[in-house]
Amino acid sequence: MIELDGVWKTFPARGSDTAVEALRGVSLHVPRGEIYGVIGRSGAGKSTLIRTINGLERPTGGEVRVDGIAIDKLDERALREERRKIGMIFQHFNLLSSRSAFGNVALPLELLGLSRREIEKRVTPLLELVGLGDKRDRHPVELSGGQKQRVGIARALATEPKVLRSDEATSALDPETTRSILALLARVNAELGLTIVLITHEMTVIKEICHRVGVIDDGAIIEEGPVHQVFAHPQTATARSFVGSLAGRELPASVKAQLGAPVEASSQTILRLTLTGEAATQPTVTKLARALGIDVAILGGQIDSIGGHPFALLFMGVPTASWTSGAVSAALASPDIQLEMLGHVA
Amino acid sequence: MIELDGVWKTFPARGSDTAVEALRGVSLHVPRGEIYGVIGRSGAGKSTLIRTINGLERPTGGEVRVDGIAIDKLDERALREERRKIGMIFQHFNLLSSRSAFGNVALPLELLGLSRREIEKRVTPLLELVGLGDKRDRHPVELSGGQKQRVGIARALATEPKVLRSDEATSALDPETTRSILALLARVNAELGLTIVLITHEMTVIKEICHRVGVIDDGAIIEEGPVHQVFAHPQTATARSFVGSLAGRELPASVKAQLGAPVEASSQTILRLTLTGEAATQPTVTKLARALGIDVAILGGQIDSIGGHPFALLFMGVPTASWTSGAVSAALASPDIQLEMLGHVA
Amino acid sequence: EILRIGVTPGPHAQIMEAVKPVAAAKGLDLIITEFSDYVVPNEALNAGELDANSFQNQPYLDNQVADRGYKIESVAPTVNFPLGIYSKTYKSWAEVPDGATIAIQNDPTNGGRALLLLQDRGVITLRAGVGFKPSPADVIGNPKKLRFIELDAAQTPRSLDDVAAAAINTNYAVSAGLDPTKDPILKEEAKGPYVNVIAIRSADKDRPGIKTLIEAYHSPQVKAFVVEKFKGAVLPAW
Amino acid sequence: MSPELLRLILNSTLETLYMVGVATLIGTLLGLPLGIFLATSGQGELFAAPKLNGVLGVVVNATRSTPFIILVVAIIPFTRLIAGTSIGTTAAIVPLTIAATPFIARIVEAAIREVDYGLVEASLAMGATPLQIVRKVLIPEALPGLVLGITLAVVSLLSNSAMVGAVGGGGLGDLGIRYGYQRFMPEVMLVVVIVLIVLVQGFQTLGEYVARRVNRRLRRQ
Amino acid sequence: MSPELLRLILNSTLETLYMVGVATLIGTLLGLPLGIFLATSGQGELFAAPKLNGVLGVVVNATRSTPFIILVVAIIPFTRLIAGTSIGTTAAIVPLTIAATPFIARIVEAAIREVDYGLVEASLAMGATPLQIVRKVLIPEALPGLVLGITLAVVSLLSNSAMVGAVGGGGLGDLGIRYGYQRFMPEVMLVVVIVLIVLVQGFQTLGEYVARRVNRRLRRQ
Ligand SMILES: Nc1ncnc2c1ncn2[C@@H]1O[C@H](COP(=O)(O)OP(=O)(O)OP(=O)(O)O)[C@@H](O)[C@H]1O
Ligand SMILES: Nc1ncnc2c1ncn2[C@@H]1O[C@H](COP(=O)(O)OP(=O)(O)OP(=O)(O)O)[C@@H](O)[C@H]1O
Ligand SMILES: [Mg+2]
Ligand SMILES: [Mg+2]
Repeated sequence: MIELDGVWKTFPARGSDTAVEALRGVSLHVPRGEIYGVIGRSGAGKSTLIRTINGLERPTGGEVRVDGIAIDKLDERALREERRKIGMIFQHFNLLSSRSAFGNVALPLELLGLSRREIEKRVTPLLELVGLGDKRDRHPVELSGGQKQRVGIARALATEPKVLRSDEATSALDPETTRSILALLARVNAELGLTIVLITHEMTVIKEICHRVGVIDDGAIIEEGPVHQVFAHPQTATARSFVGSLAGRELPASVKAQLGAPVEASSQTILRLTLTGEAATQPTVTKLARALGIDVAILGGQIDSIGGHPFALLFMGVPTASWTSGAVSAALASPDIQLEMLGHVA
Repeated sequence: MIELDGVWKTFPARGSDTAVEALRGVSLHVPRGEIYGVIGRSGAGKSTLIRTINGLERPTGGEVRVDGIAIDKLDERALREERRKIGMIFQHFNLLSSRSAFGNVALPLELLGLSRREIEKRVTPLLELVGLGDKRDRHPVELSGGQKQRVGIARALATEPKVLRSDEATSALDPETTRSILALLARVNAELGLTIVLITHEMTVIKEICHRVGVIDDGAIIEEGPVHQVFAHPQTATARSFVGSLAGRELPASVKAQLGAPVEASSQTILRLTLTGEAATQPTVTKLARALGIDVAILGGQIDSIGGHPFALLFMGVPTASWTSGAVSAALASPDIQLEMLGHVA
Repeated sequence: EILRIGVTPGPHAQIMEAVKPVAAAKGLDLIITEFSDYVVPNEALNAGELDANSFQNQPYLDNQVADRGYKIESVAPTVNFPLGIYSKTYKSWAEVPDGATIAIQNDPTNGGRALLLLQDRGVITLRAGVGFKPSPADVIGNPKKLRFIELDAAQTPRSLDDVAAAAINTNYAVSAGLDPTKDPILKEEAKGPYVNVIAIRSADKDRPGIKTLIEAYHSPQVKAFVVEKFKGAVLPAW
Repeated sequence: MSPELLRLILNSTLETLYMVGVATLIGTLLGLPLGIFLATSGQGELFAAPKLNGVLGVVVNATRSTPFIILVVAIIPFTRLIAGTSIGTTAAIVPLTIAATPFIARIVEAAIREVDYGLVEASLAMGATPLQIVRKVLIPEALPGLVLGITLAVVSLLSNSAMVGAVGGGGLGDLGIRYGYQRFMPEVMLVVVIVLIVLVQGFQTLGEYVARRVNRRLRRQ
Repeated sequence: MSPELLRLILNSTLETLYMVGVATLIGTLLGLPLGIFLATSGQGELFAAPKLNGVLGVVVNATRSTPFIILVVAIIPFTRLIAGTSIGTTAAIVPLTIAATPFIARIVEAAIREVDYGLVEASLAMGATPLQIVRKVLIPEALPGLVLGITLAVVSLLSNSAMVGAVGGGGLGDLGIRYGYQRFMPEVMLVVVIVLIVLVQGFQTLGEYVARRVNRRLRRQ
């Protein structure tokens, strides 16, 4: 559905600052009906990337195709037709201050020439859906940050586009509202086959609704794959840092500080255990404890289901003897289990 | 340091929409040197609350005192003096489009009448600190969302205020940048005794740096307490929902769907275990498994340290027999352990 | 000696420019300022910002002095612009139908002159005692039911296509390509009361420079210039 | 003051309102699209037509730079074509309008340029046609500025309309000049100036009120 | 065209530039603070002084509504006080400036009102004094609008300066009227108009260029 091939974008130098290569040959293929997440550091080029998709940001190199059509080869009229099929939720909302919440959501429908009644029929339930039923006549200046963002979301969905681009659409929303918005997007995706490219900083968003995720760094996609795979085995530092942002994804600082104690009879060995597939849902740890007759302290971790795939990450402490003897490694030998020794604590 | 007593704020009705009581008698006391987090749903009144602190939003009722001084009793000049001690990071950045990143951070210093050289000396390291050393001459329109936000952060810190108000200061930042910004805030808090009131939607932010947290709902503070306490035992639905947003805080959907199976010999009983204090770092689960000779499947959970307090939340499945016999409850009897039976799966 | 002279654009300015070299030969320098307004030159003269002006006729000067209490007076006659009524549509005044529109000047002196001319010819009657600057509001008898429209003096010749007849000062008539000797369907007497004058502050009456100015103005060179330049549209009144 | 004079003043007021009203109306009808086009047809902009933009810019500048009385004379044939005559109140509307149009266009241009480009971009992203963007985004968003700008233009017209005396346009300003000033009737001048001030004050207050009403960018507490 | 006429035109051009230059300069120096005050002194605004705001509004309106020639005569004593004389090019600057000031003030007011109130609020939160807000926030942020507005004013002044002929002010417009209009010399009229158009075009181009240069809100690609 969306194909970017070797897209470059350079912003010229200014003052004492050098030119910015916001995109350096980005290639990206998002099939129809996929929800593709884009993560990356602030300033990595995410917004620039998503803006190139409808030709509003003219790439300085490379090609952008949507539904097989090269966007930059279209004439004005055809380009407009294409754009009407591509919704966008903007990072900075871009709401008309002159229109109420209702009026803002109605705008794209007016552009399509729908009648008042049809517009009313579409906008009202959408406002309800994003929880703004009681704000329909309020103007943006009277709305809170999250309320503005939801108006932007409703607006992007109003025309039932085929492709939705979302630039941090839930950054100003609380977790509950975020969840309901994501559920809404997932439903539209499932029911109407909407293709979604979404930028986010929140790994929970990726976890909850994306099929694939791309990691962009300094203008290039440095990692890409199914969500559960990137979560389980992040390859790059950036991906690791994002994944690590999830609660329980890192060894508690208090334990970390004690690592490096000498190996003694009384010391504990700290292990990181990554469990995927069956292993994640099996009583792996207690089996180990019972098999070896040892106590296993779980020091940190996260057991979760990511993109429908069970996944567990555990930091555990085992008696050093059971580790040095190789018993632990032997008991946990399985393709679904990854084991890493982090150090010892007294 | 900051005291709000019964603060009300009502916005008048408009069109078909009724009047909005954004704040309904909010009382809040933040002692000097505390980092106080405010969470709440979109539109709950968080921004309105934080805006009343320097008298820019005039409350329709109640009193606001900062450092013992009633803000609304001050004359212009004294109010200005007070405001200079209260920094603010705005939800919508509010950067001057006419000034570069450097110029924006320099602004509050110019207002204080500092010399060019002093300004240069303060702004340059601040820009480095927020990772914008290479963007000093760029204007806001040339910056990404997160870069703008960081300019706003640097600007708020430039004058070394005594109180910092932050309205979703990291919403547009990736986890890594967020962490470095939070570390910066924590350092300023520790070194200079900066009092911080921060609004956020990200529980990881609360977890990482706040001392206390207040939950605001529909214009009222409905829950308040030390972070670890609210995390461990959220009292209200809103707090639970926020806390639940953390990865691993909820029973995986796949398991949830199977709950409600009949009690059979082969079935498993699903339990939620909340461990605080010592219990959280002890090998509680394996001890249980070994003591009862059962396998315990860990289905979900999060083991973490919150505000320096160890904390674990686990969803586990035990053989139904061991539950109905009361053996599990007995083995886990401890003031640090809370046990809740969620249901059975086949 | 230097004299500062105020004039209005057009013939007054052009003649004064011709006076300038003559005066210079007599050791008098003239600084000429053009005003496109009829009030300011007197105001400036009275205030001492000018030493003389040459743009108005005697009745207008008298009226200004009466109205505004200026201490100024006339010292010499200059030229006369006989005023005529012209038409593109009609060959004689008799042909002008009832209810016709007549354009007259919108400054009080010239407009007044046009009305007085019409009164002289028995076309209209003006309110008794209006003096020299009646306005259309002062017309009390108007058997032909003429409609008067007031335009800028330089605009009346340009309106000939839009009106039955227009009152035009001779200088504008010549500029607009009309022949003031043949074309008018009504014409003022050559020696009317509307002779223009040089005005000065009463206190300066005996200033030698003023005498020199008058001498220069009344010199044969200037007369020749006027006759040749304006071809009868402007008549020397000395 | 005589009842005659009073009638004269009333009459002149009506003439002024008539001239300024019609000139504002037509001037806005012409100046609004012209100004919008000037604001949006530069290099790389919405209606990108830099050449036509340049030409129209020169035409607007030419009209604005010509002194009013010269403009009046220059367009006499055109005035006659439109109004049937080149003199009188109705005819005066033609040059007044022609002088007002480029002025309004420039004011409109400035107001339209203030609209946040992010909104234009968002509309383009929705597949809006340029005309739709003008109607649904640029004009509504610039409305407070447009209203203030047109108020500015009305007031300017009001005082400039004094110059139409040259072609027999009449109106308050001309009355003030001819009777009050040239015929030295200070009481007429005073009344005229007072009426003018009241009119201007009225327009200005109305304009500011409307501008405030249509301004949705202000927080109202 | 005779060399004399050429000299006359050159001279008049210089006079015009002199008058318009000085009037713009002083008009801006006075109109800028006046306009800023008008924009910020309403009920509940930055300098909140609604009464003074009302009074100044009326003064501005009064000045704007008075026909130029009446204004010129009304302030003759003041002109004399300032310029030492009430006639000539230098003296003409006084009424020109007085007519330009309220116009510039209104334009400045409109431009300042366009500044996002969030920025004012942020500055207040930093403890900025109202004057600091004006200097460091309102003026820089409104700069593109201010530059375009002052360009508008310069061009208006340029064509209005034709009216200073009443006090012997001279200049291009007056030259056009005196020779072209009153002496029926169309070629002078033409040359004058061409020179005026060139001047206006120059100012306009310069103004637009500067406005674009100081506009930091546009994405530059
Ligand atoms: N100027 C205003 N006029 C009318 N209502 C307003 C105004 N400002 C805020 N509100 C309303 O007050 C309520 C609280 O707004 P506030 O901005 O404090 O919410 P918030 O908690 O910051 O939400 P968010 O997380 O979405 O930013 C909202 O319902 C909002 O619509
Ligand atoms: N108009 C512009 N002129 C110059 N540089 C620009 C411009 N727009 C973006 N950039 C630069 O390009 C880079 C990528 O910007 P982009 O907005 O795509 O980042 P992002 O990944 O969306 O970041 P964020 O998460 O902070 O929104 C940044 O370094 C930014 O400063
Ligand atoms: Mg971005
Ligand atoms: Mg908010």
